[in-house]
Amino acid sequence: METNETSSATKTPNATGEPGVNASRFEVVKRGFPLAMLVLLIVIFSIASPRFLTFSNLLIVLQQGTVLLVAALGMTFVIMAGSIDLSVGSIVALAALATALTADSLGAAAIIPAIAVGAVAGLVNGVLLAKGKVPSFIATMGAMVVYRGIVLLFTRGAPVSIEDEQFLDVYTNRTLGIPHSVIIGLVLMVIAYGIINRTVFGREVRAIGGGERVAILTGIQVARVKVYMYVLLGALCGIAGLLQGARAMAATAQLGEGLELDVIAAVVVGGTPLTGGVGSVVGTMLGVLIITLLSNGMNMAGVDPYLQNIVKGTVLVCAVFVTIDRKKIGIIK
Amino acid sequence: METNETSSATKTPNATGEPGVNASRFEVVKRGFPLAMLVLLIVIFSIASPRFLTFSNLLIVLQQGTVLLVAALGMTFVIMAGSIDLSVGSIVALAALATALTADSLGAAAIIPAIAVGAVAGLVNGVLLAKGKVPSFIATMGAMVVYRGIVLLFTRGAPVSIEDEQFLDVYTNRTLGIPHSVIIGLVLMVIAYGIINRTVFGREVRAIGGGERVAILTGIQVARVKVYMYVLLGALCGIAGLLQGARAMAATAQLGEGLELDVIAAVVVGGTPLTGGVGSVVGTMLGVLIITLLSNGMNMAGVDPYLQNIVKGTVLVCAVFVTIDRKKIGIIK
Amino acid sequence: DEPTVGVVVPTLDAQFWNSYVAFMKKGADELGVKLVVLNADNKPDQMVKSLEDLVAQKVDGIVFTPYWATAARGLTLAKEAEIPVILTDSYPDFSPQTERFPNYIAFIGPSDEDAGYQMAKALFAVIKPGPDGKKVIGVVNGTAGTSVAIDRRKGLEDALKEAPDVRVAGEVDGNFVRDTSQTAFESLFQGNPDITGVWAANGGTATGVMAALKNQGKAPGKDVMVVGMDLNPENVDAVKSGDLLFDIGGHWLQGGFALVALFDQIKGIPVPPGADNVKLKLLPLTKDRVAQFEKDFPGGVPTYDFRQHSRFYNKDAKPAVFEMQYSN
Amino acid sequence: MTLAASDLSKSYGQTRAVDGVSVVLRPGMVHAIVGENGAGKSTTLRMLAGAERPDSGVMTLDEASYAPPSVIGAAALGVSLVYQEITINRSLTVAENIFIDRLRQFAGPIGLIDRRRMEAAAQTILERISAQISVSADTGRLNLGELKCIEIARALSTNPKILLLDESTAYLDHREVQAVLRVISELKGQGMTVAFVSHHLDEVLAVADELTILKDGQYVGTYRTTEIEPNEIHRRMVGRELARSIYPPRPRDTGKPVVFEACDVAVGRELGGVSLNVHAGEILGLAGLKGAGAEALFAAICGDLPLRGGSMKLAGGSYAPSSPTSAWGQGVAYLPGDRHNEGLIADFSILDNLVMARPPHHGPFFHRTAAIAIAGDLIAQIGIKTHSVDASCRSLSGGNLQKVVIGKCLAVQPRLLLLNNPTRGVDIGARTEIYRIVRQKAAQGLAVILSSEDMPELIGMSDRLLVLRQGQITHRIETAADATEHDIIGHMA
Ligand SMILES: Nc1ncnc2c1ncn2[C@@H]1O[C@H](COP(=O)(O)OP(=O)(O)OP(=O)(O)O)[C@@H](O)[C@H]1O
Ligand SMILES: Nc1ncnc2c1ncn2[C@@H]1O[C@H](COP(=O)(O)OP(=O)(O)OP(=O)(O)O)[C@@H](O)[C@H]1O
Ligand SMILES: [Mg+2]
Ligand SMILES: [Mg+2]
Repeated sequence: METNETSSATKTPNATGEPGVNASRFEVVKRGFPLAMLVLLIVIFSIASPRFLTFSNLLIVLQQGTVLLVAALGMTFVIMAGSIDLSVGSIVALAALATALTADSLGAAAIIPAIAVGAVAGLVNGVLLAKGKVPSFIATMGAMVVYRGIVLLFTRGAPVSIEDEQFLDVYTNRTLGIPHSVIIGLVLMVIAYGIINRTVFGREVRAIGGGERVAILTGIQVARVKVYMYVLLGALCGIAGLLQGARAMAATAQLGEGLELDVIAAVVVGGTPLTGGVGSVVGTMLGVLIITLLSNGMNMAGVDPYLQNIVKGTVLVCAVFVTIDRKKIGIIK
Repeated sequence: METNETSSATKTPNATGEPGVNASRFEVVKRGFPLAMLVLLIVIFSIASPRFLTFSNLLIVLQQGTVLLVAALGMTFVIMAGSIDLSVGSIVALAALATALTADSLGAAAIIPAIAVGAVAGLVNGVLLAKGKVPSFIATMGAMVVYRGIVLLFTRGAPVSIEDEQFLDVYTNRTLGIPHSVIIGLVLMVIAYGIINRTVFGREVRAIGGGERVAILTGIQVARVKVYMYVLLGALCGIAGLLQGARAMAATAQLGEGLELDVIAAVVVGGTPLTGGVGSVVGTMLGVLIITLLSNGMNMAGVDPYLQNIVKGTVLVCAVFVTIDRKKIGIIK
Repeated sequence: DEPTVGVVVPTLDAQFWNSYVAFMKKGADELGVKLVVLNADNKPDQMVKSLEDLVAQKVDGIVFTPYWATAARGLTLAKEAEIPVILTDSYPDFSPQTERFPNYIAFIGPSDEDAGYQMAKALFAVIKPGPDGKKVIGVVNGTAGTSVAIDRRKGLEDALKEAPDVRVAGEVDGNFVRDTSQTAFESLFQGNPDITGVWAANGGTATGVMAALKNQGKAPGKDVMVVGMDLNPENVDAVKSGDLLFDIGGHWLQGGFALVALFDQIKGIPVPPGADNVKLKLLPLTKDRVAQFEKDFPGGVPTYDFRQHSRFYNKDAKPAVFEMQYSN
Repeated sequence: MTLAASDLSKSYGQTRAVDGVSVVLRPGMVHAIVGENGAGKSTTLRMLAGAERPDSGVMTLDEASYAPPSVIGAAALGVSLVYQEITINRSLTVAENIFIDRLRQFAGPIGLIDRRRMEAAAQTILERISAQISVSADTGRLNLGELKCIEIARALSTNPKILLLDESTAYLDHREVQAVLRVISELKGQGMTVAFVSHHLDEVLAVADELTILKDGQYVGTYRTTEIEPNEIHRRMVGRELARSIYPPRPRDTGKPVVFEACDVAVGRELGGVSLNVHAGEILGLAGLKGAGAEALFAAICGDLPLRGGSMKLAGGSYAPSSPTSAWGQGVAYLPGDRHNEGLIADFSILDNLVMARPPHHGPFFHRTAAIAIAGDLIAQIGIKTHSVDASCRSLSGGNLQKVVIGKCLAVQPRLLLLNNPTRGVDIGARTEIYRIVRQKAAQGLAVILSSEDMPELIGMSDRLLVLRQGQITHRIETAADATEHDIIGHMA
């Protein structure tokens, strides 16, 4: 027990048992875990419900997962940098409201206010963290309450419905059988993948998560990168809010409540640790699929609603238990 | 307050501009912030409502704050060790249910099942973190959903009422005008203060938050301490659940929903940073009072319910903004 | 060939929705229906997802409660899959059986506005004016932003307009939850000890208010009058003991009624015109009626034979909807 | 007590960290263990101290079989280890740190710690090693040397018969090193067995009676220090002959332009009004104890701390960096003293670290091909031993890690390079190479300011030398080659 802890739970060089080639082979296996988890769920649900593995249901799953995916893409950056955002659900509600209020006059262009509102909310979060030095957990916990309060104050609880034909056409119709929202989600995923893996900004975010003090002393503009990263998350939540609004054909004060937990869970299940420094867009997508499939599958299989949350929580913990890469994380808080 | 709480450390020794005497004088000022914040709130609300500063209302505030306080005392340990627990609200509900189911047969002794259920729930969380190496944020997020699910499964939404006279006498009556629940809260606070500042366990928890790797190398049984600390939090949530149940004279499926955010906020506003290594019981008490007074005061002053959340979130962020000790924390995530 | 009917409830945390589901389950057993119950867990998004999942399963009919403006979306989904739908509890602003949503075959729900109004009336009638000649009340609202809370509050507003001698000392948000309501009302009452009546938005809220009063040494039903809504068993008990002045409800039966109508529809017997938009009159309960209530509705449930009300089983059945009424 | 180990082996995965090492630690003797980075020194000590279990081999303690299950078990038998890394918990007080795993012995009847008794006990131990540290001092404000002393005090507090010190002098300044060496001698006088690891042969020769050389995990031999020549030690450690001097020759030409100038610069409380300049091609050495001001000066030049007074000039223009970003942007590169926490991100690849300061890019896109070229060049130029630019830095030895940090600085082609103790814990072979690289870059026109606690390194590498004491320059040596340690030390304290 004792020695065991010393050698495995540490962030030392020695923590890796097998260096070089083996290590990377091992990592490939680890990376396979979320995928294996997903396949397992698919197998189980296919057995439980004959309609589960149909094209139309899988399309529904994709559609259901899109809002989560879009927000989770942004969250991947924030978590990769070692921070967190609890306000995403509220930003989604704010953006959905902006969409609903403008869709009738702007049509599909209502995406502009949606993104703008999301980006501004993200900017506030980013500034609170990077300039105000308020820890992101607390800053965004406060923001969560405030943004939701603003939505409530505006709507006084009355839903604002979206009826503009052109708007609904653009964001809810299908092309070649694929819903536009899914296409938007996939495009954003490719972009996020590119940003994380191919841009200087993505590398800077990762460096901040890997070692913030090192990043500062190496001349990375840590505060600015953090602000940008929250703006990016905010803007993505803006789009998520628009899609959510389009899906529900209305904005309500409760929209996106509790979404933050699903978003964080998706990112972490996908293999991006809360300690930062590592982040995978593909993993996040798998995490989103796991979470979405889980609830779709349980609904399809007719699992007792009184049991569903118990199952969901258990699977979440198990998923992280198997996917987490303890070699990379060292100290687990 | 004890010197020892003051004397703790910067994580980056050379990041500090002005060391020595000035710094410690400054720290004393910093420590005063939660208190100043509290005084400010009291002044504002006293002006807004003439009845705010009456003995009977202050007693009510204490009573309202007790459940939060008891849970926050336990959370202070967990946050001091650098971890978190999102499941406290659900544990409170579970324990209230245990209380309600047994109060009629056990009377005041229903505290035993309440504490037992809380401790077991805490044990599960602790083992998931310490042995399962699942990050506490995720482990307790899952636990939150599962424990609440268990309550729902048991109650099917129906409240379980508590009618036992002896039980209600013991936990809701007053002695010398002071409600028993408040007395229990104060006693627990003194005990928690002693544990944090004066016991080996308290020092070990602090050491884990201050540097887990170092704690492991110096022979602290980190896993065991973590488990104990979650059991302690669970047991305290057990008592909180009992008190909450006694207060409401029933256990319901919604009991304690969202409590975790208030608990975490109280601890952090009280000056215990989420990065760990530092923790103040007195601060936590001030944090609890701030949060409780804020909503009591707003309700008394008749602040528009639609505005209350906005005010609450803003005050929370401001409180942390002024109370957080940036010298001690160094890197703020 | 049992038809499958999907049900989505806004939450299972509250006793009300559990009673709703339990009554539907009883009906499903009697009628021979496979019931799939899904819980939206208080999340609009999960409500939509659950509806999608039901459509993907190709259920034969859906009963749902369109909180958070989910009616249009749910009906659209079902329309594409040609699944008949009955909405309950929360009226969506558009009528059933129109060209837009031919699959929207009926609405069955209470009038929250009316309930809020009746509660207010019952309260105003009993409380005594204070020194300034005004009757002072406190208001504990339901979850801000839900249509149910808003409609009940509207009913209160109407009653207030008719009662210039009533003054609202303050309003707090009880979130439809007992402990939140208790804490919020404690503070409200501290600030306004002249309150002699409380309008509480639902059963849990009323219970929280009564606990707060007892906690401060006040006797609900004597020092301060409380009115609530839902007819949950504990509310009935409270009315019986005199703590709760007035309660109104019984509308959790709506799901069962919807099930009967939907079952007939699936079996090819359409909902008769005129029975497609039902605003249930709710059953008011005061202390003097408790004995009658317990006699008429043992366990709070009326004797209701589902097959008797189904025209599939019983050619000349009366309308599915059966309002709870005292036998005399 | 005699601790004997024979034929110890330990593997981590496929790495044979220690492969058949035998060593005998005799009472009243100081035993040094030397070898290159990664030779297996720490692993050997960890096995002796119960922190690690050997895969094979036998250990005996005074003839009795010895197989400690944990560090605590070993301490109970009288064997105590001071780890290579700092193991002070800054959330705890000095006294708590000393007794961290034994706080229970100060617990009273109801479990409360008797703080006064604990502090008295701690003070006694600190006095035993003549450490000038108050038990009530804030650990957050102590320097690394003081922290090491606390760790030694912790090891001594278990009343060991055998004390194992792993590079305990690596982060210490000259005065602190002397103090530790004195403590070692004293303990030896008290009959204690001491084993210690150091990369500095002068320290080894000053206190050790015997030394064991390890190479690539294997046992090379054990020698009496009086019977082996320093050059021979080096040869057996490294496996080849080292040049007579490990410091490269200084160029002769002077008169190049001034690159950096500080005028009356004051920073925080540490540095109070210092003026200096450094020319292109020159290495300016800064000598001083911890807290004498060199760190503060570097922090100001690299934009991490604001100036309290004075002004700076870079390449003739005025220079006032608002942040490290602006410093790096103007060609100032900083190599921090703590490579693990400030120098590089060990989880990242060599490439990621090398191009971190100025990643090559096309617009917003990272230009990986260019980055690989740059990293490849640096790896070849500096001689980082790795099979791939994408290898994780976790797979590198301390010396190679340090070279990565240097590479990161050189990648931006700086005009001014700030080196803060660039060879802490680095073995002699790697050190030689680092010196060569720095001198070579200077020869190409780079201006270097070198702060080091290693006196021979300062004298061997600098062209000019400044001695700092309490934030002031107390001595200027125009030709460092002529300086003596004695001379410098005299102006430091
Ligand atoms: N926990 C561990 N896991 C994996 N490999 C390890 C571990 N500890 C040591 N090693 C390997 O063992 C070998 C010896 O390491 P060790 O730390 O003993 O070297 P050292 O002589 O102390 O070096 P240095 O002078 O750099 O401190 C190294 O090659 C290293 O890769
Ligand atoms: N994960 C690893 N796999 C293989 N070898 C490793 C690994 N981590 C470290 N090493 C090896 O361990 C040896 C010693 O590592 P160690 O961390 O002790 O370095 P070091 O030189 O002592 O640096 P420092 O003293 O500054 O920490 C090095 O030779 C290095 O090659
Ligand atoms: Mg070593
Ligand atoms: Mg080393």
